[in-house]
Amino acid sequence: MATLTQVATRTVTYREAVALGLAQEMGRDPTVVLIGEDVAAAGGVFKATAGLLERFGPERVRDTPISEQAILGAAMGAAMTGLRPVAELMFADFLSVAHDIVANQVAKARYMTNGQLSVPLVVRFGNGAGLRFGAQHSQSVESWLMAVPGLKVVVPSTPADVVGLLAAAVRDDDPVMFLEEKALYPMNGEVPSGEHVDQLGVARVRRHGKDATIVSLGTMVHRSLEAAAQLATEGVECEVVDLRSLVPLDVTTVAASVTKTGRMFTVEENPRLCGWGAELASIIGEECFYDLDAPVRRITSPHVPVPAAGSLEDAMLPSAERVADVVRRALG
Amino acid sequence: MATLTQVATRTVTYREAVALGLAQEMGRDPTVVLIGEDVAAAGGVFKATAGLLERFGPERVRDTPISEQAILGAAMGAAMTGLRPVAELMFADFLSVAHDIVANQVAKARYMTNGQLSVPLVVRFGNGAGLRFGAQHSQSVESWLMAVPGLKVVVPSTPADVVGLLAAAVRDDDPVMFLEEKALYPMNGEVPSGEHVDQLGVARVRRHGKDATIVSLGTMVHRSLEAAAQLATEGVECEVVDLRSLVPLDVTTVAASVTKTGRMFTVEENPRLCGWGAELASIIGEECFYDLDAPVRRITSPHVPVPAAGSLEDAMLPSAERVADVVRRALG
Amino acid sequence: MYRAQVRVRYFEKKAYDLFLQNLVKGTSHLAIGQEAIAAGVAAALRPDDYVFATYRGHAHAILRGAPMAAVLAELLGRQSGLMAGKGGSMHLTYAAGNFLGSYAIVGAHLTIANGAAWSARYRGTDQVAVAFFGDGATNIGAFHEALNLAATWKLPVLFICENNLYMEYTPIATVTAVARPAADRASAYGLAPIVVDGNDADAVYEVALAAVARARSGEGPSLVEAVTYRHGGHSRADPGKYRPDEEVAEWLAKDPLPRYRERLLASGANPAVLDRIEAEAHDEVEQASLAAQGAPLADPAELERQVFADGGATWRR
Amino acid sequence: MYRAQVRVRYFEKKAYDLFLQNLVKGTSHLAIGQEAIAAGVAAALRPDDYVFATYRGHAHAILRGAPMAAVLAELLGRQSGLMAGKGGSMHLTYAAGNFLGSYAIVGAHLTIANGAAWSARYRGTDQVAVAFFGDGATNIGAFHEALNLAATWKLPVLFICENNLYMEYTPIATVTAVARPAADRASAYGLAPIVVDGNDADAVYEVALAAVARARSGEGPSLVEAVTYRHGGHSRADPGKYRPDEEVAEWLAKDPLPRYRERLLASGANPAVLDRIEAEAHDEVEQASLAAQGAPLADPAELERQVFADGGATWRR
Ligand SMILES: Cc1ncc(C[n+]2csc(CCOP(=O)(O)OP(=O)(O)O)c2C)c(N)n1
Ligand SMILES: Cc1ncc(C[n+]2csc(CCOP(=O)(O)OP(=O)(O)O)c2C)c(N)n1
Ligand SMILES: [Mg+2]
Ligand SMILES: [Mg+2]
Repeated sequence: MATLTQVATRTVTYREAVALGLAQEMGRDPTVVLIGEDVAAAGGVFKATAGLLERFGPERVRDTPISEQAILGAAMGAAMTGLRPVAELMFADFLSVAHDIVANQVAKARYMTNGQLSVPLVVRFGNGAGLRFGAQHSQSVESWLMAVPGLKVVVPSTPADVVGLLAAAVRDDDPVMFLEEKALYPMNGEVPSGEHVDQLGVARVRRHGKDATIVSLGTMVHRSLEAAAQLATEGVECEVVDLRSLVPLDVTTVAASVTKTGRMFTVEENPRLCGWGAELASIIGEECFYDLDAPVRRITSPHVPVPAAGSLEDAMLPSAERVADVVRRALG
Repeated sequence: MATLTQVATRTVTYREAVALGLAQEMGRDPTVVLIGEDVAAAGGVFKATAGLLERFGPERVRDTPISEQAILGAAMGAAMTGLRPVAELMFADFLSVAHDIVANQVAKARYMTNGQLSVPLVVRFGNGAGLRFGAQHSQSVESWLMAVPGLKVVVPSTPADVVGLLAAAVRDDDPVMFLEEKALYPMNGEVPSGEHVDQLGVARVRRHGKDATIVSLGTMVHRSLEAAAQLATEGVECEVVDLRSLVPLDVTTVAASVTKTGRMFTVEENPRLCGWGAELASIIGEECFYDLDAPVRRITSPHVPVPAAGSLEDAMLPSAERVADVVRRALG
Repeated sequence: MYRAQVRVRYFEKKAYDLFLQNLVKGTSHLAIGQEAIAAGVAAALRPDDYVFATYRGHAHAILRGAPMAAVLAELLGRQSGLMAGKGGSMHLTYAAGNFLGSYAIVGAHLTIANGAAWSARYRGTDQVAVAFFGDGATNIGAFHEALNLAATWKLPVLFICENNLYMEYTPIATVTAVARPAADRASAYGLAPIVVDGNDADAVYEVALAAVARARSGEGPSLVEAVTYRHGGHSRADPGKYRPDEEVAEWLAKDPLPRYRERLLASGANPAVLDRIEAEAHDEVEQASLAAQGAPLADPAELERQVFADGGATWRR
Repeated sequence: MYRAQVRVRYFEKKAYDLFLQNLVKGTSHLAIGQEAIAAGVAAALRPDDYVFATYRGHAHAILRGAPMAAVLAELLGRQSGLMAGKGGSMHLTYAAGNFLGSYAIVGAHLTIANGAAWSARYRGTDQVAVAFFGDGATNIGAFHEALNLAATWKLPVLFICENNLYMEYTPIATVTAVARPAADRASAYGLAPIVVDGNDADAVYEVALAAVARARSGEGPSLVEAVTYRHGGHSRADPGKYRPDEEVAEWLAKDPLPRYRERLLASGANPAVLDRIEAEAHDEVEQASLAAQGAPLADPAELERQVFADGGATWRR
């Protein structure tokens, strides 16, 4: 809600916003601790935790061996016994070596014990492609995580959301998978100056429009906005929804938009099969069946591993041009 | 195609069909080898490999330590160098401890090397719920696997399909994830007497009908057939499609059926979000938009870990009654 | 400690009976023959210490105070079960007794126990964490990662390997590069090799006491290999036929319970007292069994509760 | 072996130059300073042996015969790249030379090398498999599983730890429970501890030769820790500032190349011959660089090829 109060802001990068959000929460709550490979002395491979060791000391900011299961297991055990750990898994692809701890342990502990155990932890990942790192360092794993009951899954698209959603994730009593988009780390943006805490599970309409709804996430929000800007010059007004979190999933906001526009497109970075776009298309296809004037169209990466070469990676990822093109042809 | 040739059959359990299929292929091709925990001397935790050690000897049927990464890594390395290994992962839930080898290595090797490496292996899993084993031994992981580009994913619903699809999987030059439905191991069925080889990626219409299409997989095929039988007594004729494989996905067969019936239901055992049902609903929602008389409805387990108690597990899994009920109300 | 062993033994026998009556569904893994380890370690712990176990965890749950009736009810899938039927035999958890769970993926909980130990130290308490696991678990990656992290961070953890010589049906010796699956790995983490007779509760107690003292004083983890044998099969479905008869006979002769009883008698204990302990345990188990069998089945209305901290399972808005 | 080291050194320098010119995108991990290990081991192998490496794998690819032009083209994302641009620096693979890949998930390939070794033995050949990996990899679960399986099955594998004292930016000593991350773990798999000067190609060669002989004769795997140092940062993005100046200076003084050249000269080698080797390597690299830079970018039409064995990416019917 717009108010007369002027909120002071400062400009930071998405990368810096991570450290900012962590510092905000660590300063507030001594049970918040940070572990991961190279997160302390080196400030993180993505430099997203720079300065935290200096500020909070080696008991709260800890370098680990290359032992992802041990890292997440330690975070889980600590979360069960009074701490609120944040664990960095570096590249999201490394989820695979600790998948058991995430999917079988962290996600299920509360349910299996009928609420006896609580696992308030945050796992941070460097997610997604675009940096020419090849198939084992470029995956988007948000849909893998969404498929596991018991996890919350958050993907911020701006520095402000990094701070606000990270703070909300740390404060949340459920395990939150926090996916930082690697391609966005250098991005600049405004962040409120004071304490900033957002809410998990609320999508944001980034652009209003009446002709079509484009639902996107993370890096793809920016490409969707670019596409929408282009389409606007052609007289097509798209509404762009930034989901911001997959669990909880803000179906309400999406459905409201689709009810208005009658058209839905999803823009996903992950490979095609069983992504969040399929889930949302299926939900909207069912719940807004009579509002849809045309089939929901998913714009995704093809179902292939991520190639390393720039020319291939660019061809793989949904581009603003591809998004605009699909929308244009669907509406044309 | 029905011919005048009478194909002799014998009755075996789904469990026995696994050993039958493996024996058929091992007898034919000396490069087929089998490894896994307790698969040799003990004949497998599910007794699905009984007799193979005796018949093929300890070089071809090998017990391993509890080292799922080492098991699948060994299978991969062997597959790259001339063998056709079959690795048993026991409970499908254990995919999580070897997720890296499956998702990051096996699935991507051919692509990353531009075809220099070939990984013709089969991973067998005991998949699914119904046995009151609780959250870490009851998961359905087919959708997790479908989400990884580079894998083929097969789920047989009958003893004959176990033999035929397992043979096809062993002969396939791609890595095939072969999901045996734990709940079906005791099921009896007819299997052709001679060599039996089926084809990957072809769905089977298990029951014909004109009013609605029910698409299902594995254990859920039988519940869908039960529901269809019940509905038939009420005058509703459902077509039941058994997908049999998720990759390749036989969209053609499903679309043909939906074009005819105008209604589609999916019956999935896996938790709700991002399952194969969402993918298929989304594809059909797009490609058969104008054929659908009503929204595609997904009947799934709720998005919760699998509970242990029988009364809870029964409430979780889609039952024939629930399927019939959803179809009935949608058509009513 | 005799009482502890007897309670566990009688409990496990009852669980087996109920299984034979087809009342326990799913699977369960009994500790009959292995009670001395559970009893010996439990006696060395404080109530505020943390305990983590495997699917073979009934003994550890009970010795951390979980009510037998609730444990049996959990096995029977009742609403009054320790986790209201959601977890089952393999996931027993009793947070009120700091029994932080039974884990059915081999090896995982070793890494989680580290976290509890780390948290204890961070919070400035001198609590320790104990992780029980089998011989088979020493060959999985999580074991290695957990031991290295615990040793490097000098965490107050006891890693107790219940070496019963078998994985499920495969002898551990056939799939392991060293003779002592745990002890022969200790030096890889800068730890001392410790092997103890796992059928002797006193011996286990001594070793555990020393390891607890070491952990509390900040000197780091210990890796203990307690050698034992399960009298029955791996799980309810397994008759254990793969084990040579002589081997079974030899180990049955080393049964920790009669052995401990004889030792007590030899050191002057009153047999009537021991008989009373047995009778009390018997009664406790019987009453628990009656209570559990009388309890209603787990309520399907609970199915979608306790996925998230708000008590529900709602993933959408 | 001097030639091998020089070829690798010049190649890596060129890769670095191209990165500085912003022609190499993504990441790449250079082996400058570590060449002696690659050269020493390569010299002990037969062409039909299998080699597996990490993302720091340029050296191993080249020494298994991968054409430099194709490797550079791969780094530059060209269609003529070793994998037509699909893999990139971290996934170099040259199956024609039995170089079965570079793996960018720490530890994974140790388990895969086992499979190649197992397959060789099953097929009745006496091929061996070699897996190179870093010090940091010794703390991940896959290392443990791979070593145990190899030792138990007596597989013909050489596990060569390139211990350059650092993970990415963290000193291995600060996160490891033992001083020698690989050698001090050997006994956990019933293996002998082997440490070798990784900056001395001859010493590495001797050790590798013995390990290969052992493997070929069916006596099982070896775990070799070759101690070395990378002259530069972990990857292209890293200036390596976390390392003390004295430490860097000390290791620069132990640079394997001048050391090897001096040894050759001391043992009577003709300096002109060595100069020619250097000149040839220089030319080879320059020509490769020109060829790679002149090649067209990877063709987007290839994007959906080679996911499956039929050459395509079709997942539906
Ligand atoms: C990661 C994983 N792999 C395999 C299994 C299946 N499994 C359950 S118990 C067991 C044997 C464990 O042996 P051990 O560690 O010796 O414990 P014990 O049952 O003898 O107490 C196996 C293989 C599992 N639960 N988790
Ligand atoms: C499972 C996994 N965790 C983390 C990483 C990120 N990572 C890449 S290289 C590296 C350091 C590896 O150190 P080391 O094994 O010593 O090899 P080096 O790079 O020194 O040759 C790390 C942590 C990874 N690639 N895989
Ligand atoms: Mg055991
Ligand atoms: Mg290193």
